[in-house]
Amino acid sequence: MGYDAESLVAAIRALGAVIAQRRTELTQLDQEIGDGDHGENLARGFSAVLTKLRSTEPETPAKVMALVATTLISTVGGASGPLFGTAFLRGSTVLGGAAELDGALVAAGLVAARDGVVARGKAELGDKTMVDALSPAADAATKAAEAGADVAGVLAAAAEAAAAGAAATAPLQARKGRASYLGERSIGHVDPGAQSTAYILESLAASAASHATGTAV
Amino acid sequence: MGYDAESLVAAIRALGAVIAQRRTELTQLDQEIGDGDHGENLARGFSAVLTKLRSTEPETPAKVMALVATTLISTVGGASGPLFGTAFLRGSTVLGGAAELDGALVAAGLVAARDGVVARGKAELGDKTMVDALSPAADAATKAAEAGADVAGVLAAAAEAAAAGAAATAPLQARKGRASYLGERSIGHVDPGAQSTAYILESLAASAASHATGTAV
Amino acid sequence: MKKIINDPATVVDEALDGVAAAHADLLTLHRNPTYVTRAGAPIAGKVALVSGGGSGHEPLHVGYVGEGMLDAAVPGAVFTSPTPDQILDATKAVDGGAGVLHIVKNYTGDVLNFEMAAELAEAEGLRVSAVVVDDDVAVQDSTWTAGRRGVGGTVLLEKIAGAAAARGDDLDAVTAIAQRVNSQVRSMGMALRACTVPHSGEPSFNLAEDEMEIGIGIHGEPGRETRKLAPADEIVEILLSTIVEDLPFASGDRTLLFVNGMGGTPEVELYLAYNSARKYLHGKGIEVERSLVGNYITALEMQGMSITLLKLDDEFVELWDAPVHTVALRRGL
Amino acid sequence: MKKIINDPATVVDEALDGVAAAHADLLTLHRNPTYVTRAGAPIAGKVALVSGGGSGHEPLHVGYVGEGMLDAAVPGAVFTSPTPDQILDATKAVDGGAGVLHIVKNYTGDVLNFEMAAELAEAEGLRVSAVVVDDDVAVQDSTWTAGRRGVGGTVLLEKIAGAAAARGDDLDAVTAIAQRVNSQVRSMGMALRACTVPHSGEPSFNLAEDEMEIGIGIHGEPGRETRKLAPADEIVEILLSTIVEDLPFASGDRTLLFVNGMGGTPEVELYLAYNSARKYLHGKGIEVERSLVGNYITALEMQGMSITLLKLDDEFVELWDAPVHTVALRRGL
Ligand SMILES: Nc1ncnc2c1ncn2[C@@H]1O[C@H](COP(=O)(O)OP(=O)(O)O)[C@@H](O)[C@H]1O
Ligand SMILES: Nc1ncnc2c1ncn2[C@@H]1O[C@H](COP(=O)(O)OP(=O)(O)O)[C@@H](O)[C@H]1O
Ligand SMILES: [Mg+2]
Ligand SMILES: [Mg+2]
Ligand SMILES: [Mg+2]
Ligand SMILES: [Mg+2]
Repeated sequence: MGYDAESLVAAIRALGAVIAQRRTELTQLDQEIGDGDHGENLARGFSAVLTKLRSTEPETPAKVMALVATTLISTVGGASGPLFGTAFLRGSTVLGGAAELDGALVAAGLVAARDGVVARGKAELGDKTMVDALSPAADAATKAAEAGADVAGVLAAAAEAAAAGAAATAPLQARKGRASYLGERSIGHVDPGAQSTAYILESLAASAASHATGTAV
Repeated sequence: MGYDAESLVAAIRALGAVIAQRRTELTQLDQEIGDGDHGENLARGFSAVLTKLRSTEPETPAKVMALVATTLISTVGGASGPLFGTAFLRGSTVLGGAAELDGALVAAGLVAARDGVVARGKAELGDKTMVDALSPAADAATKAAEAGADVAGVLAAAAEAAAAGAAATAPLQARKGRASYLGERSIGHVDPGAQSTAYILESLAASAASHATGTAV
Repeated sequence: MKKIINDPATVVDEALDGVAAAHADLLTLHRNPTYVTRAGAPIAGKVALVSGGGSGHEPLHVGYVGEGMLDAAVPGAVFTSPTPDQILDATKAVDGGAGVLHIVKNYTGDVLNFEMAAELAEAEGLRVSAVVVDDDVAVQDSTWTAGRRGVGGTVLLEKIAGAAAARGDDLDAVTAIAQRVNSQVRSMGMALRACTVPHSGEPSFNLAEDEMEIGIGIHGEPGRETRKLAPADEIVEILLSTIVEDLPFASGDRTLLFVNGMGGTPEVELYLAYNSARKYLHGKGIEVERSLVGNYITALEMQGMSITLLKLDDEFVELWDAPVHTVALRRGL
Repeated sequence: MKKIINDPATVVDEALDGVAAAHADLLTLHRNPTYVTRAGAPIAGKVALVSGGGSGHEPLHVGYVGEGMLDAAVPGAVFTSPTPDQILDATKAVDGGAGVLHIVKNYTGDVLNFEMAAELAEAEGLRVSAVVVDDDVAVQDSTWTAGRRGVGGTVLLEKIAGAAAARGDDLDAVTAIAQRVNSQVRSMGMALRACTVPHSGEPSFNLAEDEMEIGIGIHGEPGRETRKLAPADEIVEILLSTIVEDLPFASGDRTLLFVNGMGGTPEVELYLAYNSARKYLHGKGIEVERSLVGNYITALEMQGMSITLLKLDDEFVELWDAPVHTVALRRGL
């Protein structure tokens, strides 16, 4: 069974549950070096996504991604709304009319997502933002796809790299986003957007893995 | 040596020191059932009295009392300013042109002070106000004077009665002043104005006693 | 104690210097004794309005000095009524020959000091009348007690009586309108957190994280009752039901709804409470025709609010809508 | 958490209902998506001003919607910027054919969401320009970082640019004036106590009883530095010396001095700080020609203040003094 729109919708539903679960944790991270709303913002956005998915059945993976993108853009606000929105939107564009995903498409989607976030937010690697999780994830995904990995394999590689990238933001001094106002006081805390990026990829990877093994998500 | 204007000025100076010392305690009493400024109010007033006494030498006890009265009225504010001011003013009137005080004059002064406070504030015995200290003090002073007591004796009797009266305000429910807003919650606290009245008479009594024995105040 | 001050003893004086400097076009600050008069005072032939009381309730009263409202305000120390000599001098400074109305909040200290000042002013030949505001339904009223406190209703009364004086009413008429406002207005307040008076340095009462104080005054006094913290709708109902039953307000009544912050309450909570109050009144058929929402009579940084309801008639509406130009209320000028 | 609310999720919506009900003569509240427009919008031929940002800064921005200031305000969730669809719809609703100026505080979220909205609006054929306010000297500026935050200067900019639009300036001219205000204004803030965001329920940072936070923003972010609490004069000097050196302001400069409360600071402290600030500036030969003191851009119930200094010229003074009629600022109307 291929990884089609229905599979992706199931994965997004599971992701929505993960975000709801991580809400408090992400908000606490944001309270340390931001304004304490990151978990709240994403939870609001993904709860709207779940609501929309109850009444719509997008036909292609690209349309699933576009639905997530526009919903996040119109409900999240803050810095992460336009950035995650852009990420899903660019990913959607890359997928085109494909009925099913494969490893190469997923990797290309992640690269486009990363490029979109960088273009919009102008953060570079090491600025202590979601880019520090998303960029290594896109690179690892590309490598895995080139080595012939399938959807689950590519997402697993991306998730692992994102988790490492997020963890590695702790010692950095922020140069973008609210945390940058703290100067040196931003050092020693994990960036909330990098952490949420890692959780998103972890959830998507887990869904793909159980899809591959036929386990219910 | 009789109890003349100079003796009274010395007593008022000592009283000023006592009030400064009791400031925090009186304010705390007022915080429990009032607005937490009684000690502050009296300290401000008596510090102004002490300042005035540095540049003026009133010739008669009545003029000493009048100086205290007008200074308190123009610097204390709150409920206690006009009330203590009225008390000293009425006391002053009773003393007339006398060069020296005696027991009977002191008692008459205290009665006039009590009547003035009651006329101005319209509180009755048991309303949990300074009247509950001042009224028994005036009665005890009258009794002592009738029994032939001197200034020190009359003031000692007044101070003792005032202290007992102040202590007896604790179980009462306030019907006048700010404490009345608390209704039943005013029960269990000593009234700050009754307590300060007791301290004032205690200080005046102590000064008179040391004056009588020739001890420096 | 967490305050932006230099010295507890000079807080009021320094703040008044600031007010005078920031609003030199509207106000003049007088010293020895301290009081504040409006630009152009005295206004010949106009009844003058003088109010005052302890400081710490800002913008009350200094913020209401100006065209269409007060002619003078007399600030005391924090939460302590001013002294008769201040009130007397303010009264003399603004008397324009048509007499002076003293607007006094019903606290023993305010009443006694204004009374003494009025006696002294009358002895000097001035005409002085007084209205004592006592709109706080949290306090049980009785002829045997100090009676109810003057709270939020004071702001509305100063505006309406000020407009009556501005349109040329004589002293008896202005006094009568002020008394009519007082008879038609009721208030009640609550707190989430007490304030700290600068010279004391300690919160004036203590509440647990899940408690609120119902029936507070504006001087940091504890209220009538400590309750478990409740949702806004429930808080509003506790306050408004007492207010509505007291006057009483009835279905069909026209009202001015005034939701007042105690100084440390964010606007978002005040407007939320206002919204809740409107709904409550709507449910009772009581019409909200005019509104005031914000920090207008405060208790330093106390967190909490009071609700005031004034029964309106055409004259009150006209006077409420009349032009006013003060630091804290401005309209049409 | 001590708040007068019903449910953290509905705080902003309920408060907006209250604002709309209390000020129906001035404002219209739109839903799905949420934004607020001034009465009479769109005004044909007038450049329209749209601002917005997270809620919790009241009266900013909704309180500045009205004649002579903003045409629309777009409120987000508490401390969270609004979304592009809200901004887009507000922009379309108030465009009177002369173009729309977006006034954006420099926070990544605000900038990105306004950018997206502007792209969408331009795609629909509207003319949109933007000014990004970044007046907070507490933040080190650099092309490599997110740059400085927009804080108190925003209020002054909205008033002055609003007056320019009201007198008929075209989009380029209004934009240029807005940019000129931004280039001449500097701010810095401090806190005694943090605020609590309703959905979090916990104070956004913790300070000991003898500590203050210097260089805070308006979203409950911790500041640059925690210091021992100091007297008002010292606090004012810390803030003003940084501000004065930054522009720099020099002897002989004409200024507007704006002392702003963060929401939980009593007025008496704000005016005391204002007085202290005036003295400091006087000592440097800097003239205070206009003033604003009060809660104008807040962070919920945070205790603290910010100081903003704007260098004035004749045009700024004229535009500052021009009539305005909004909930929070009113003059000459
Ligand atoms: N310029 C940027 N580029 C990429 N990511 C950014 C940028 N600015 C902020 N972020 C990300 O956004 C996260 C914060 O998101 P969120 O808290 O939802 O928004 P806000 O900061 O507006 O409150 C940060 O942790 C960071 O990862
Ligand atoms: N009507 C009254 N008659 C007599 N004494 C009164 C009356 N009202 C108040 N008091 C006294 O005044 C005291 C409070 O004084 P103070 O705290 O200085 O003034 P305020 O209550 O205005 O803050 C009370 O403790 C009480 O003894
Ligand atoms: Mg955030
Ligand atoms: Mg007291
Ligand atoms: Mg007092
Ligand atoms: Mg945010």
